Amino acid sequence: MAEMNMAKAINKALFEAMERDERVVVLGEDVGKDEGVFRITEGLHAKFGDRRVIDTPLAESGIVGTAIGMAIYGLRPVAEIQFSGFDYYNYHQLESHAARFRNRTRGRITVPMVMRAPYGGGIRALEHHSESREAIYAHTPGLKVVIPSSPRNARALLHSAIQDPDPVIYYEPKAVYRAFKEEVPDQLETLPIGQAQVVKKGSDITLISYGASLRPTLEAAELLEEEDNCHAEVIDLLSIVPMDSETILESVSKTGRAVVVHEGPRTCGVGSEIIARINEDALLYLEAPVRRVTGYDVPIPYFSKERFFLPDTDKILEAARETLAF
Amino acid sequence: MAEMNMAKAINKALFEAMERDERVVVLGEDVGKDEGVFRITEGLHAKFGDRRVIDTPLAESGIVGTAIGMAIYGLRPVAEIQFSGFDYYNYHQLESHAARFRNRTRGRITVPMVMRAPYGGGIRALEHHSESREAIYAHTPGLKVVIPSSPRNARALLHSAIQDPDPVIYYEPKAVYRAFKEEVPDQLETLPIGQAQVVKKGSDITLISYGASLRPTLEAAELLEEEDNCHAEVIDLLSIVPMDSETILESVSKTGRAVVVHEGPRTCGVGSEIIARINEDALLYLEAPVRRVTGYDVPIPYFSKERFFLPDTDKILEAARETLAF
Amino acid sequence: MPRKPIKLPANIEYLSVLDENGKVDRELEPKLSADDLKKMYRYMLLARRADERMLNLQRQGRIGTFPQSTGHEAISIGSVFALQKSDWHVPAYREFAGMLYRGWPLETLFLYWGGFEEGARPPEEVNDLPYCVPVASQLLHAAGLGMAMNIKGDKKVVLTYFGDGSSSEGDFHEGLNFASVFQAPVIFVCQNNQYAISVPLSRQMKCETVAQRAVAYGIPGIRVDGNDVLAVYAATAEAVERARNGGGPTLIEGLTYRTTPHTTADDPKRYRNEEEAKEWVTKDSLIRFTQYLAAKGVMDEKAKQALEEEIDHEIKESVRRFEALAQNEELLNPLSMFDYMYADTPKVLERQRDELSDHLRKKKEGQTKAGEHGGSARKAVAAADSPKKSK
Amino acid sequence: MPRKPIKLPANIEYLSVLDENGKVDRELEPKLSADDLKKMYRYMLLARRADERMLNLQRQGRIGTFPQSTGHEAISIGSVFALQKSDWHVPAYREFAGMLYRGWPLETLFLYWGGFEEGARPPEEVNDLPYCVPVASQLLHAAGLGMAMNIKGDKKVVLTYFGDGSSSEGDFHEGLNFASVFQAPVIFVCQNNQYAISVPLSRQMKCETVAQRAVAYGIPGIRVDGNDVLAVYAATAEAVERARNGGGPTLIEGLTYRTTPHTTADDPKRYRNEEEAKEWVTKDSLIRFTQYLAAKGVMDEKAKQALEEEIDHEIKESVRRFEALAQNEELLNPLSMFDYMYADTPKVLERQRDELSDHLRKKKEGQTKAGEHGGSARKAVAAADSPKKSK
Ligand SMILES: Cc1ncc(C[n+]2csc(CCOP(=O)(O)OP(=O)(O)O)c2C)c(N)n1
Ligand SMILES: Cc1ncc(C[n+]2csc(CCOP(=O)(O)OP(=O)(O)O)c2C)c(N)n1
Ligand SMILES: [Mg+2]
Ligand SMILES: [Mg+2]
Repeated sequence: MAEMNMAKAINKALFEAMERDERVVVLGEDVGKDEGVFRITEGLHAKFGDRRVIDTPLAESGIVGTAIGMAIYGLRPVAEIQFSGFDYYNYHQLESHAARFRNRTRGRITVPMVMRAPYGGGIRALEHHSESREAIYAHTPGLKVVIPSSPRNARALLHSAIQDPDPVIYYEPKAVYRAFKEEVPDQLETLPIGQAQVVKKGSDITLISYGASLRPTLEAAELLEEEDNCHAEVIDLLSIVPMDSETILESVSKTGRAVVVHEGPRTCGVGSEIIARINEDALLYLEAPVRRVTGYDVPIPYFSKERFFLPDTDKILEAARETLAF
Repeated sequence: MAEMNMAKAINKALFEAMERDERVVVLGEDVGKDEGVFRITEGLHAKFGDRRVIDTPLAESGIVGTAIGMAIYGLRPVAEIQFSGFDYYNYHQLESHAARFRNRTRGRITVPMVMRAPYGGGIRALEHHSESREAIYAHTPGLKVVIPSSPRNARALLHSAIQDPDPVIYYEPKAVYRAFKEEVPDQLETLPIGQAQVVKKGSDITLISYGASLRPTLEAAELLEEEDNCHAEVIDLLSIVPMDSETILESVSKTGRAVVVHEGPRTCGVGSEIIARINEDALLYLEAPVRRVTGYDVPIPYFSKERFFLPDTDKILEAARETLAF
Repeated sequence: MPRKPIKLPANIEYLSVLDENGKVDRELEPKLSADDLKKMYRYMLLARRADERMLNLQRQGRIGTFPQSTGHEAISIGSVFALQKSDWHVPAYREFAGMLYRGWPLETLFLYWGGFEEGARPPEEVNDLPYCVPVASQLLHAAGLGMAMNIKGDKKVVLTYFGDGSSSEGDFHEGLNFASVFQAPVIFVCQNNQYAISVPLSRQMKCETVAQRAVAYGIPGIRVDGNDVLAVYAATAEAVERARNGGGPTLIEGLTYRTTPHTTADDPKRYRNEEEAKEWVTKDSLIRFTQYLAAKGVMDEKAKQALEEEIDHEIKESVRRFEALAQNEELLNPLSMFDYMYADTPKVLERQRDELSDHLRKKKEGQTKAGEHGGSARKAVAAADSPKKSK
Repeated sequence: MPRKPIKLPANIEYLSVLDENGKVDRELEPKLSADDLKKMYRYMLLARRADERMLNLQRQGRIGTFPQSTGHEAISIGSVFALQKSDWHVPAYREFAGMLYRGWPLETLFLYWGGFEEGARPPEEVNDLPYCVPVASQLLHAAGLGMAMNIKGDKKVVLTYFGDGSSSEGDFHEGLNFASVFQAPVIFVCQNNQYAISVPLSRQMKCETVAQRAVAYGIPGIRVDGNDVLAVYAATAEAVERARNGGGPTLIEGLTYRTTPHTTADDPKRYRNEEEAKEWVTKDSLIRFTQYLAAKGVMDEKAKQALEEEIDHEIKESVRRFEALAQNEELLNPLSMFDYMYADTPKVLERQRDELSDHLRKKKEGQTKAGEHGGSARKAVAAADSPKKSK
């Protein structure tokens, strides 16, 4: 058992996975000697060498496309895209191939690979370095999409992603990388992909979030408790695809009210999907419209103003209070 | 006034736009001498020549990226991507540039361009030739997304798209290209982007659709009328972004029931967004959950089975009846 | 010498072994046994005849739009013949001949063009990827396979294909660059048929040859006569040998001509003079290879006739099997669209499966009345089912 | 000759005019007036000093992470100097010097790295695109600008830039291919500083030079000493002349070295021996250019000193202006994020704008209590605001 931040926990998972399974290889820009621009691959190159920790040329389609080939050959590639804002360069490889091989070959060829990328705002990064477009992957049949929110679940989810027989998009909330530490057990943990967690029990309102937005959501829940004597239930989605509708519906059927929180743009975002599913199966339980506290339908502003774009505790609190007062 | 199909109507719009405005240029794979694999650019090369009707090398990022440069220089490029299933190759150019230049340069540099692509299933096409992923563009701030459903509105919408000062994705439902004819007036028409049309008035249920799905939706509405004496209101969205929430909300507030219909995959699709907006502003009017008749969360099957993937009259009718009976 | 030419490392060459008249260059002639030569010929002919048959099937509406492979057999067979079974083969969509040689049953490939996913399922033990439609994207899979071979220390090679037009895609560049940087054992074979649908070579690239693009990757590049199966074989065998011994990738350009339309939906008269095509028909690989085999005493007219008959029979049987498969309940089951998405089907898909299954049941039971109606819109949509033109 | 070498059309050359000791090759020396030479020097020095100043600003937290341009001035200025004002300039992100020369006020560029969109707004009358972060993507915009010039019949040219690493991207290939096929008047300049963050050239490409990639596009390619502003100018002037007269694109590779970290967030000690960097510092373009100007009698020590002072003053004033702008209410207005999305703001955005505006008002009025609280999660999130490392 050791305390560590998320960056370290992800690094730990990579290290463990590579030690346990020699089919696991890591590739990407600057993942080798440099150990990653966020140092997520720290120590890997020194330990596992050039063959398994591969600095690639600067080409995202190349990274993902060759990872697909490696996965088909029997390796378990973990491809890093340096920032999620550049994974559009390789989207066609994921959509047209990674996501389809199993289906089109009726199970004969599969692509067990992970694409990791830091996503989201909040660290005063450059233009194109703070995007959140997980909804694009969620809208792409054949992919799984997971997003951790804490060191412990980051490590467990990454193990699950690497062990998964299908392609998994693993988005890392970079604002959380070094935001706080948590105990991470020594023994190996996994987390079932497709299962959300109720991280705070409550009966008055359901707050649904994931990734970097989970912390302010939890904080809003605490404040509701302290100041309004309102008991919010908080769900950490963890897995965007498959989405754990059951946990959401169970909670909303109980509370009758919900707020969904994420950084990505609102239109056709993950929040829309959550609302659509609540509408489908829990409409009659709803006492108020489900509110969306999300990124707006604009590119995330340059860093001097990015904080106004991001969901924060105050916005969530306001939305929750309005939902409660509806 | 002449009767024509949608393919011809789009061709007419291109011809007219090029005649009226010499800044308009057309580029893409096989758009020149070959006049397009669907013959949408028929006659353009003969009339306007190599300079303005440009057969490009086979490279989608190249097509869209150079179109961006042309637009910045003052032209009005209309870029054709041969099938929407290949526009993922150029998504990064749209996301990172076309959609952002105005914002990041505070209005100084703009990208008045159109990306046209045939989309959707229903014509027994090859693998990767029948995709519907308009939701990806809808989720991309800075783009407009329009989809016609008939010859007349196809021509009018394309004029609007070409005249628009911002980048517009113009998706062409290829199943409709030669499906039916319609009178198209001689004088030039435009259609305000961002405005839906109520194509059938009704008071019992709202059916919302666009593109190729509109015809079966209308047909389902007719059958509801004939067989169930039920008066469905049918909305043709036409513009996915900006979406005409007002027309939707007005109708749903009246009918209290709705079904949304589109070909794209369900999760995080356009239907989710429509439902989220209804939830936000018309929840209290809802008498039943809004149903989604959409593509499933799988790649559209190869053509022997694609018809089972697509929304059709029966599916819409069933969903409407269940919604009415809820 | 402050202004001096930079010496380019790689030598770009042109190779031809068997000329248009079936005359062979003895010095360059590869050493192939009579059996091998016959086998080469067999698969070239099988592909040719099956391609012709497919055209009929397509005209009859029994399969969909497809790209003919006639004229591309020498490049496909000449190269694939240099592979061992344990090597990998990553085709684009004109490697019909090579896929047959690698062990794909004819009926499987018919299924692909007939609109069944089962047609993209490689037979067990065949190290091939299926046809790839998004052009050039497969070159990266080939590079990845090759990199994986290096990682695992396997002495195998990968052979992959792309068209002249496809070499304009970014993925072409990234594929060749990755393979060269990592010295992956990958042979990149260009089926340069001088057209990308309607776009001629001169409009596709400013450089004279695809082969010279090897200079951009510091790897050997060679252009061969693409209707000369011996030249293709010789060049590939050399490249395979080099790759297998750690020498990295090679770019091979086979120069041929697409004498057919691009696909069955295409009409080349719109964009080119068909005289050009006719001229190239005389350079056909099968004609000169037959002459060579005859001159070498490997195959006489009678043997050729017997082979034609054998192949004719084989194709007939395959078509029969294909048609049975195309009626097969399992293959026709719409619900199978949900069954191969993930190792475990998630609940959301199970639910969508149930939704479709319910719908089909209702339809069968006649609960949905619309089936018996034929509104105008319905007819119009149905009419769209016969496309005028598409890829 | 059935196996014969293919003659490659283009000659790839290497050019150097002013050597490391400031010695000039008289034959190759470009004809530049004393005023022009002084101007070149001025902008190189301005960029160098401003870059140093920015490093301070960054250390003080007044601007964010940024890529230094020190060591890249000769390539930037040598090339941009061959342009006319009506030509176009499409930088990547190390063309600080060239942008200043083209007319971008220093404070505007400070604003960019300071986190304000206003920093990406080209001044009126300046035909530049702003910095481009997604590497190589801008090469296509340059190609498109050039194609548009041809379409309109304008005799202008485009100058665009990319790094050695960026030449691995598919967009590099597509950009050069489009420009060459359409004979667009575009000069592609590679700032080859031998590293892409931590990845050295040898791991980026198997070929020796970026210049030789010109062979893949049938266009002229030349490698120049990238610390030799005269060589860069000579090569670019020639390419610009050719492009302006319909001769199409050129690929110019300037060979330099990134003596600094990749960005202020990078630590090169992790991946390279810094001795290498020190050696390259002695080859600095400013040192040898000063020697040349002195020898030529264009600028003596006193004039140089005066220029240093003038520049020092100019930078101070710009920093002052930048800091005023960074406090400017309009620039700080969060609601402006909605104002430049489309020519007309759609209702959905107006509504989101109102939502944020309401929220800000409530916060100001203290209606939301959370502001006064500091839960543990809140602090943790805040702590993340000081990143350890990022691009
Ligand atoms: C990425 C992508 N863009 C467009 C297409 C449509 N398309 C199919 S084949 C083709 C031309 C290919 O030309 P070439 O590479 O020369 O191969 P050939 O068909 O001549 O064998 C095009 C444009 C596609 N399949 N994939
Ligand atoms: C498409 C894309 N991928 C990744 C990055 C992250 N990144 C920024 S600079 C850089 C290295 C660029 O190297 P090079 O092209 O040699 O330019 P240099 O920084 O050395 O001038 C990388 C990987 C990016 N900006 N864009
Ligand atoms: Mg071709
Ligand atoms: Mg570099």
